[in-house]
Amino acid sequence: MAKLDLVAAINQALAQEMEADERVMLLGEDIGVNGGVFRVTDGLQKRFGPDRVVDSPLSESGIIGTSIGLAMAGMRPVPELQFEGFMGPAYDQIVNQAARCRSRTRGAFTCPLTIRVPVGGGIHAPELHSDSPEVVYVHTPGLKVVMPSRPYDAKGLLISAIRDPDPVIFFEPKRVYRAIKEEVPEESYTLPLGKAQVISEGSDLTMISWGAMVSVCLAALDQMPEEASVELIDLQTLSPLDVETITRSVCKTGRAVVVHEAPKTAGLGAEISSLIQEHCFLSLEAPVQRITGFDTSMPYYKLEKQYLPDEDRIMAGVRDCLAY
Amino acid sequence: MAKLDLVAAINQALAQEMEADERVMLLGEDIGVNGGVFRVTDGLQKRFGPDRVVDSPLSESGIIGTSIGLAMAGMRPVPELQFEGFMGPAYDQIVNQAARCRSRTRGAFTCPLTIRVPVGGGIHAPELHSDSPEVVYVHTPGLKVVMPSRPYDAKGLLISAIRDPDPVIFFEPKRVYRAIKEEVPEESYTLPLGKAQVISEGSDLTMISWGAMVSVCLAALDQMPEEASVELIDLQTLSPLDVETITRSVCKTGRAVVVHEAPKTAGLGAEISSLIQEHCFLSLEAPVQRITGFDTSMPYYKLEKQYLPDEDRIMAGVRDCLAY
Amino acid sequence: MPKEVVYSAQIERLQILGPDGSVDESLAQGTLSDGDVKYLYEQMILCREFDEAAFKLQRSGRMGTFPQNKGQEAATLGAAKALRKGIDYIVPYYRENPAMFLHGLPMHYALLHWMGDERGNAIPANLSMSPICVAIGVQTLHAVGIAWAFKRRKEDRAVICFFGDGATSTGDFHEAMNFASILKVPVVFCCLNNQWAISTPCGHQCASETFAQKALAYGMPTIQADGNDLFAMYKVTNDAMERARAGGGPSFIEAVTYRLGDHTTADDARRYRPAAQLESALKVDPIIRTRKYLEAKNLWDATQQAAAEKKAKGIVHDVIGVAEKMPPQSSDDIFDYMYADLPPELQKQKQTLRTDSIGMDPTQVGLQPPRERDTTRGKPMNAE
Amino acid sequence: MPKEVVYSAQIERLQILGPDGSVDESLAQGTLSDGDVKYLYEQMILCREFDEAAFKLQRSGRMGTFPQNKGQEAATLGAAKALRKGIDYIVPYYRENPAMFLHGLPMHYALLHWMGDERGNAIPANLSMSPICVAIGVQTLHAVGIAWAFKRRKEDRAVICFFGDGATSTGDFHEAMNFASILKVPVVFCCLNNQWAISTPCGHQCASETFAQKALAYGMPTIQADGNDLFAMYKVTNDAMERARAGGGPSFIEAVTYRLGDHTTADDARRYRPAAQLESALKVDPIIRTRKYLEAKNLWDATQQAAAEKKAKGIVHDVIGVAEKMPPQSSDDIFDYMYADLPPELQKQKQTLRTDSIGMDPTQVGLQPPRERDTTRGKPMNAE
Ligand SMILES: Cc1ncc(C[n+]2csc(CCOP(=O)(O)OP(=O)(O)O)c2C)c(N)n1
Ligand SMILES: Cc1ncc(C[n+]2csc(CCOP(=O)(O)OP(=O)(O)O)c2C)c(N)n1
Ligand SMILES: [Mg+2]
Ligand SMILES: [Mg+2]
Repeated sequence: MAKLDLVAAINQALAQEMEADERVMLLGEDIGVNGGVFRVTDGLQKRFGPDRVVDSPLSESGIIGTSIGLAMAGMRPVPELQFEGFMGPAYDQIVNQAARCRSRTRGAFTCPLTIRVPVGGGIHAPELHSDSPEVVYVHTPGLKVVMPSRPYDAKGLLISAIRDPDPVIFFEPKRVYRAIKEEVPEESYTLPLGKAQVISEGSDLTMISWGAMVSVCLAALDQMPEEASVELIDLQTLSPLDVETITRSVCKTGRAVVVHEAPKTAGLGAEISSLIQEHCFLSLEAPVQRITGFDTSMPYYKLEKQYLPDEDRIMAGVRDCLAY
Repeated sequence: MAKLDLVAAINQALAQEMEADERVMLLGEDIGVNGGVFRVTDGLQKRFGPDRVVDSPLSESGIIGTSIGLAMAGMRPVPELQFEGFMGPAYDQIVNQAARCRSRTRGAFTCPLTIRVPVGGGIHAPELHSDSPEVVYVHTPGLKVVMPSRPYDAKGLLISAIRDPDPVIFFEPKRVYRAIKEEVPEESYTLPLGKAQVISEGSDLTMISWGAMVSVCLAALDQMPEEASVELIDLQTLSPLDVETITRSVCKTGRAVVVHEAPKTAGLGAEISSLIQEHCFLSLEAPVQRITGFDTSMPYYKLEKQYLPDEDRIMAGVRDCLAY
Repeated sequence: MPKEVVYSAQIERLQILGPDGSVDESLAQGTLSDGDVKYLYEQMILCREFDEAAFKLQRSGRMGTFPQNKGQEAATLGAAKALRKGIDYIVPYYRENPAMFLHGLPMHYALLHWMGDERGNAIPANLSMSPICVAIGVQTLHAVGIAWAFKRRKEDRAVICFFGDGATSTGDFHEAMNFASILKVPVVFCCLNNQWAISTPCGHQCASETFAQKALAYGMPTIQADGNDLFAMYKVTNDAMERARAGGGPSFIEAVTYRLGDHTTADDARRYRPAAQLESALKVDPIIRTRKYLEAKNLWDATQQAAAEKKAKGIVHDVIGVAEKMPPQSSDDIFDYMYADLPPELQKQKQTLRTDSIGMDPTQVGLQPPRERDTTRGKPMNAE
Repeated sequence: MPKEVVYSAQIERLQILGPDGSVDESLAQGTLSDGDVKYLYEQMILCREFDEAAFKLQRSGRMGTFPQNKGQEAATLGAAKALRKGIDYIVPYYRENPAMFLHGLPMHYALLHWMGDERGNAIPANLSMSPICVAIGVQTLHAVGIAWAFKRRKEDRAVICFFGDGATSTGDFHEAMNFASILKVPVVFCCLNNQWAISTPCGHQCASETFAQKALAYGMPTIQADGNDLFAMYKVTNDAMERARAGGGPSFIEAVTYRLGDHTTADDARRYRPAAQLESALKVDPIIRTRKYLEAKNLWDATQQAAAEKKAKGIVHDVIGVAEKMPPQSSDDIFDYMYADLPPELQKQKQTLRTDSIGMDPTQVGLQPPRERDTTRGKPMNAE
């Protein structure tokens, strides 16, 4: 089995789905000749032609709006938005159009599209290239939201997303793009949407995270004293949330911390904390801790390290939670 | 003192601020000659002229984007977006530009603008005219978010918002526009942003709500058995949240329900529930209940009554919470 | 060459049927047959009747806000006539019912939509149209996407997208025009310039002399037509559709017409519209013009008129009956169309019609005494 | 009149200084003086040196992504020269450093911005410009708003807004053009058509023959200029600014130029750009052209060139020193500019640099034993 990084795993998933299904097509800024600014679509235009891997004009609303039309008319568009900071211009088409298509037409029209978006901080990028807006889309009924933390998952989840009959936002953590390499089967496979993964078992505390923060959590766990037995959950799908996996774990451990990059207030950590409270109230030994970005704009990159949760902040939060 | 409805109270606030400060100007679709689709700006163009009360073209991003420019250049624009469902096209300018203006320029530029937006369901309006997207803006650092529940508060809060040196989203619950009349002082006054109001004291349970749902909560309270002593908090400002008022109350009562129209998942109720848990963990007798819209698109109006939290759903949630 | 002309353009306006009902025979050649005009005229009467009935439904509290097409019948129907039923595709906004009806949409669907019932958007699968769209401008992009799908699949189909003068101010309109022209997809942009966007006169919506010239920004063929002229509308649309089908890419049409009613039933145009303007517009009502034409050609008389009006009334009456007799949607419908497969949390919400978690989970509902805190669990790492 | 022309337009292209350095004297009349050209040429050398140094900074890991202006110096500086310092206002995108420098921005601000330091955006109050803008198109609306404020306050000032060819595809560009033309505000839209938007050639960005014609959609005066020609750029901008100041409203300029570098330092143009295209573009490098002009007029020689290059190197070296020697921002700065008054929650986050609530509230931090449940509180209403 080949060892692939996230970029290569996603590239492979895209290629295999295009191979398998004529209806699948890609569009976005600079994804064709240039293979995308992160090279995720490298080689695909050459292989599938400029009609199926389309360099679009600089119009995010246009990319998503035309994708909706394509999807309504039976295609399976996989648009890319170049950075999460440029989802803004497409927000209306995503939230007010794509997400509502099925329900407002009572199923007469559906909107099977998969919006790929590089997300998150940590790569010393310019402004609006390092945000974590996932909760906005989790709050939007009608969408599914996926964010893998590693290559193997990414491939299987992306293939599932493309085949899903409803609109999916597929966030790709930039910081992981080249950071993790692992064995990824050559053949096509799917992983179910809506399922979280317990990536390390434990009995004292449940740590919940997703995307690039999963690796940071793992690094923090490595530093944890032996006595502390932490269960780490990688959500993988942010909407719908896998409430069962989360709450089963926390009802067992009695303590939980959520780690994410986005600002704390009304971040996805709030939903998870609330769900845990609602479902595990009598088992909770301490308040659910949220270890998150601050309630500030994402700073320019000189200060992004201070902004992003790191091992120390995670350790401190876990320690206090365990000691509560 | 005159009895004013919400529309009249807001109209008065706008007129007084325009009178008091040359820099204040209004812009939006149909706000001038027509006085706005809800008549909130009625008579203002006649009084202050078409250069200060400006009928804009049909461009929400344009309305907010030019307002940002006006604000950067020292004006105090008060743009109106016709319905919350049409904030979508302006999302990028609001979230990625207005909200970051001060921080990305280290204070060299500020963005004092007040975006007025009719919000929420319950008035039998067409699609995209009945949503409750407030949490999206609460999650956005750099913005303030206000939603009054009644005329007196609306006037004082709007005047504060217009004078605030930072961007404020001022949500006006449509369902309240003509529903509540109360005495509103003729003279100009302000109410502080960031302060919640305890509108009825109680000892057994804290109910937290805002906007049009406050009246529904009050109606539910009227039906509550005498023995149940419920404290009702009207948030008024949604960002920044008045954590102290909320948590002081819940640490006293030990139980809390949050009521809002927006979908449950990652709604503002999640943040409030999490905050309560974090600050009142040892006093909590029951999980914080969220009584909210469903995790569905806002249905067309034939089913909106089923969607919106009503007295029965509130009563049931409160009863279960008290009995826990 | 220090100074040279790098671009020049001209835009034409077409009128075939004059306000007095007289027709330019040479231009009319090969457009609408007598039968076509009669048929479309009957449709106009039907749609006008529908509008009046809808107005009354709203006023009597039996329907929500409704936007009448009144005054735009020739523009809508003339354009729609140029489409092949079930093949070419209509992407409407909210005011173009007549086009949807002409292409097979059961009329009660439009009522359902404005009665706050999503079933009005459940376009039958055999029809070639998308549902009413309330958000201004967004559908122009969908139209481009649909046309793109046709092009990709090499289907012999073209799309027409309707929108108002106000819609041209939106960013989405611009992006749609740009995408369409780059991709050369088979779509026709039909701008119904009815002079007003709610209270905003078209002269305040933009500073350009015409709406037709907006297409020049995209190098797109464009024309202005008298929108109250069935013949002109048919002809310019037919030309544009044929160009689209032949691989010639998108076109733009500005149909200059007039909104005879209020913006919607929630609006009162007397607040902003000069009475004189409405009065002169009433004189060029497309229905009157078309009738003049038919009468001048001896294709129509008072008896036929009475019969057509009676027939229209009957149809509309029945349609209202159908809409009002629909069994009400159940609250299940709020949930059942959110996803192909309803996620577990939504299933719970659907079953309980509650969101408060105690109420949702029967094992929790205050029936069980609070459990004792479990103190046997693994000790925190920094406990003494 | 069944068929009539309702609109026609022509767009001119202006070139004053040819690629060989020869000038059309009659057109050059009243534009740039010899002194102006010399001064601007020195600025060009300085900016080119700045670009090269920035490139090296990035390559050696001392700076993040950087977009060079390289190749666009004549367009930027020619346009900027038409502004009155401290009066007229510059709204740049991210590639127009030379205009900002010309109007007083200390050069290290631009470095700070790309070094990931917001202080690069803290434009000194006496300058008349907004900071670098990374999101494409958004600033065109801000420019209109700023111009609107000038108009409302009857200030004798006009705004120039810079953006690329790619930006014309955004909805915001469209809305800005529309607002500006309706409001007749004093703003000049200066489109730097450098042929590429990252890897997208301008011919794929839109289907129109020119970018200049985009302005026709708004009834806005428009012209195309040779963007590598200082004189033409100065002239068209000056005309447009004067029109703006005189109350004549907005104008559009398409400056046809060429991006000689990669899109940014994160890009590798060899992946998509034909080598031959770059080669021929290098031949019309505006710096070479301007130097030819100066030399032909005996205003410039090799000695001056060497001196100017040396001076530029010195300045840029010092500027880098200033940027790199800035004391680092503290993490307080993440918080201190979010609001005029920091809300209580943010104060806590700032003080503790934590978001987990136990850690933030010293009274909670695992120091207190869990309180007993308080059972004395008011009984629930439906308890037995
Ligand atoms: C994005 C958006 N903004 C605002 C509105 C509110 N609105 C509904 S109709 C309308 C005017 C539309 O005018 P036009 O496009 O000319 O169409 P007409 O109604 O005249 O047929 C407005 C502003 C909307 N529906 N969508
Ligand atoms: C809204 C938005 N979408 C995408 C990007 C990513 N991006 C940065 S520069 C660029 C190309 C811009 O091209 P152009 O406007 O021609 O300016 P140039 O870089 O050529 O000067 C793109 C797509 C962005 N910054 N903003
Ligand atoms: Mg109109
Ligand atoms: Mg460019």
